[in-house]
Amino acid sequence: MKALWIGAAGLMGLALLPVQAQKSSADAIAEYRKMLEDGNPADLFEAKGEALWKQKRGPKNASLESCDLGKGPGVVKGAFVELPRHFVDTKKVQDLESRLVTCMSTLQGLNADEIAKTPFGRGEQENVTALATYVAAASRGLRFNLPQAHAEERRMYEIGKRVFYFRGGPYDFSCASCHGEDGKRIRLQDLPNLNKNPGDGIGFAAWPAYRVSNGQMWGMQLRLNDCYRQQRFPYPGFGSEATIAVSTYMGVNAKGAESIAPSIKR
Amino acid sequence: MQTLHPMKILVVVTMVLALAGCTSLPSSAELDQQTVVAMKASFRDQGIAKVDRLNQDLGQRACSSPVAPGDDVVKRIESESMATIKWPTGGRYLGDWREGEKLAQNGRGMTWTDASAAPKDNGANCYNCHQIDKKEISFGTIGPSLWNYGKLRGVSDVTDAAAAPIVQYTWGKLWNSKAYAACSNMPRFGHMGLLSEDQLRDVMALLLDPKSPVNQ
Amino acid sequence: MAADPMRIRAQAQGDKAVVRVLMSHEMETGQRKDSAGKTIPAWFIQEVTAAHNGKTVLNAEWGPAVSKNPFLQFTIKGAKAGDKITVNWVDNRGEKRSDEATVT
Amino acid sequence: MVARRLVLERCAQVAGLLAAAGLLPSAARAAWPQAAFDAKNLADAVKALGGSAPVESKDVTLTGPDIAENGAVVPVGCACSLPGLKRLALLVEKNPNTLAAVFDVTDALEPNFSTRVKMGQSSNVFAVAMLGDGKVLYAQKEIKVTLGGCGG
Repeated sequence: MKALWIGAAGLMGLALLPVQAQKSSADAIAEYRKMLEDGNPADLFEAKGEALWKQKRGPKNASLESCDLGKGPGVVKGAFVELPRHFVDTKKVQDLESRLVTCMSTLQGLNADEIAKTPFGRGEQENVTALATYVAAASRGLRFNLPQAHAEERRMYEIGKRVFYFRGGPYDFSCASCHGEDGKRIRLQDLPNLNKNPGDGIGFAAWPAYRVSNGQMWGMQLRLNDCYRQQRFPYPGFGSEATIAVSTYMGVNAKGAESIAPSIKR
Repeated sequence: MQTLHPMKILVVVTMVLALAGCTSLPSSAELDQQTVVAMKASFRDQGIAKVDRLNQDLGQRACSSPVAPGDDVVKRIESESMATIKWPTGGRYLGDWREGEKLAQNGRGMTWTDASAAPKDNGANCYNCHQIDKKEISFGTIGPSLWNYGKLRGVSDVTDAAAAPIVQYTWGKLWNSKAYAACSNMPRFGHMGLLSEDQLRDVMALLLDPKSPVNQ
Repeated sequence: MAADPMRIRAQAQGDKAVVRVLMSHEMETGQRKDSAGKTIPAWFIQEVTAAHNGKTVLNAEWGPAVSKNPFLQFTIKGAKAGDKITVNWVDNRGEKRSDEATVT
Repeated sequence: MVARRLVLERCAQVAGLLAAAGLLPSAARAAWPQAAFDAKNLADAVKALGGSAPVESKDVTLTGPDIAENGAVVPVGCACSLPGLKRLALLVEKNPNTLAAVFDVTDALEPNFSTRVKMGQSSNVFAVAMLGDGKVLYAQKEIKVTLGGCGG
């Protein structure tokens, strides 16, 4: 039991709380979340990402300062709330993280396939997350407005919608099983309805986020990866078409939502 | 001033549209097909979670849309699901509600980080979606509240013939929820081999045993 | 690898300054086991000190129960905009980190 | 228990001697109160910090949520405005080791500190104020830790 000291908090029913606590529990949780907002450890990752963005690295000893995230080379502010989008150079719709890997490959000479294969939180993947945190933070307070002018962007939205509703696995779950209706929750966690704009700073507009439960910084790729794990699906590849399609679906639906990323989450 | 030939204008306009990506979308059926291809290409085996989990059966495929399937498909899914229900050996429906509560609390099992897919390593995940014992305030709301499940349905003695329909329905719902609602959000605990007969009996007891805290 | 920098925010409020610090540290308890069942050794910040324009104002001792990537808030009397705030930590492996911020 | 405490205190003394002799890494300084951080309850931790038996008091303030959504990060704060205050400490009753953090109070600081602690389970949390005259006062609050997520 001792060995699980911290892990146990996330794994087991720790306390059967008295019935009278029920009415105020939502308020108490809100109070707890409020207390954590001031001093979000995501700031540490944002600072690290900023340093990485400006640092000359890789075989080409270059910084990422000329990386085109969709608004022109080097433009960071505002890029996050328009991703995923289509890029002419790669002829693909890319999300923030896969686009960062493209820049790390083209500008710095790092191996994109190697990075995609690296587990989350290790090596260059850790850097991708920090960079994504930095780029997202530069759009804090801006509203999502993904471009849909390109046919490929519209096609990815349509694929994403189908991916969102795709049921499978031993539990018959799809994304929609949990995120397809208003006002639902798992345990005490509110589930945003991702078929529409779920509100400012909710759902797509809240990631990357610092995860309190494990002290890790998670980008949208890892957020989706763990959703699929809990959906009891096989393992989605980093930057795979399904993950970018479903991100496009959520991002377009979130049009008008204010980004609070990087946020802090349970 | 040079005038442009209408044909030249058309060519230019087409090129501009193509450059801007203003081409038409594939048909809905083509998009369905492309989605299946994208899913297969995007996922890989990890631990016990193999890509064959993406091979959809009739119900999974028919319920993968915001639009509910047609009545005929619904009827077919429900009748085929009903036929899969394995009724408990010896007609014993109830186990130990204490074990049932533990299973209801346990949200683990069947992910790629779980070592084994055996029922003994799986939880029943109930509190993720349902209120059950009111003492547990951390419950989900995807499914209905199950507080007083047996009591509200007048089950005071599970061996009583009057209780048989609700006892059987509950077993069937746990075994294969799709027998009663084709696109139910609830996993098919018996049919998919998630829980053993004994584990299902324990969950049954949590819901139906008059002594269970759920029915106080 | 050297620890990542701290994030220090020091804001003047009347005749004092509120200092909020985030530190990058695992704060491993020594009670957890890895996937192979081996105990992960304790690794945590033990001492935190802070100085206001070079004069030490804070001494704190921490155990492994302080959360990962620790947060600390304290208030310095008589600090004003432009003053230098230095925060230092030392962990149980002897690793150290020192960062500075200016009161705004 | 008594024997164990003695051993721990002796270990701390030995560690102190080693540190003084320069035999330990610089981090393991005598200043870090090993015995206090090894203590299993409030009374033992306070004793190891050199304090007398703690008395509950309204002059000590403990801030924290009623319910923590996750035990890995529980925001807590301690404050006390009594004259002669020397130290403030935060403790979690049901953690394997009760003491979480100790803050020395100087004239240059407001006697008010906030941090975040881990809680393995729902528990009483204590804020302890140690005064110059040897008195030790404390405030307590029960903080509940809930289970979240899919539990998987």
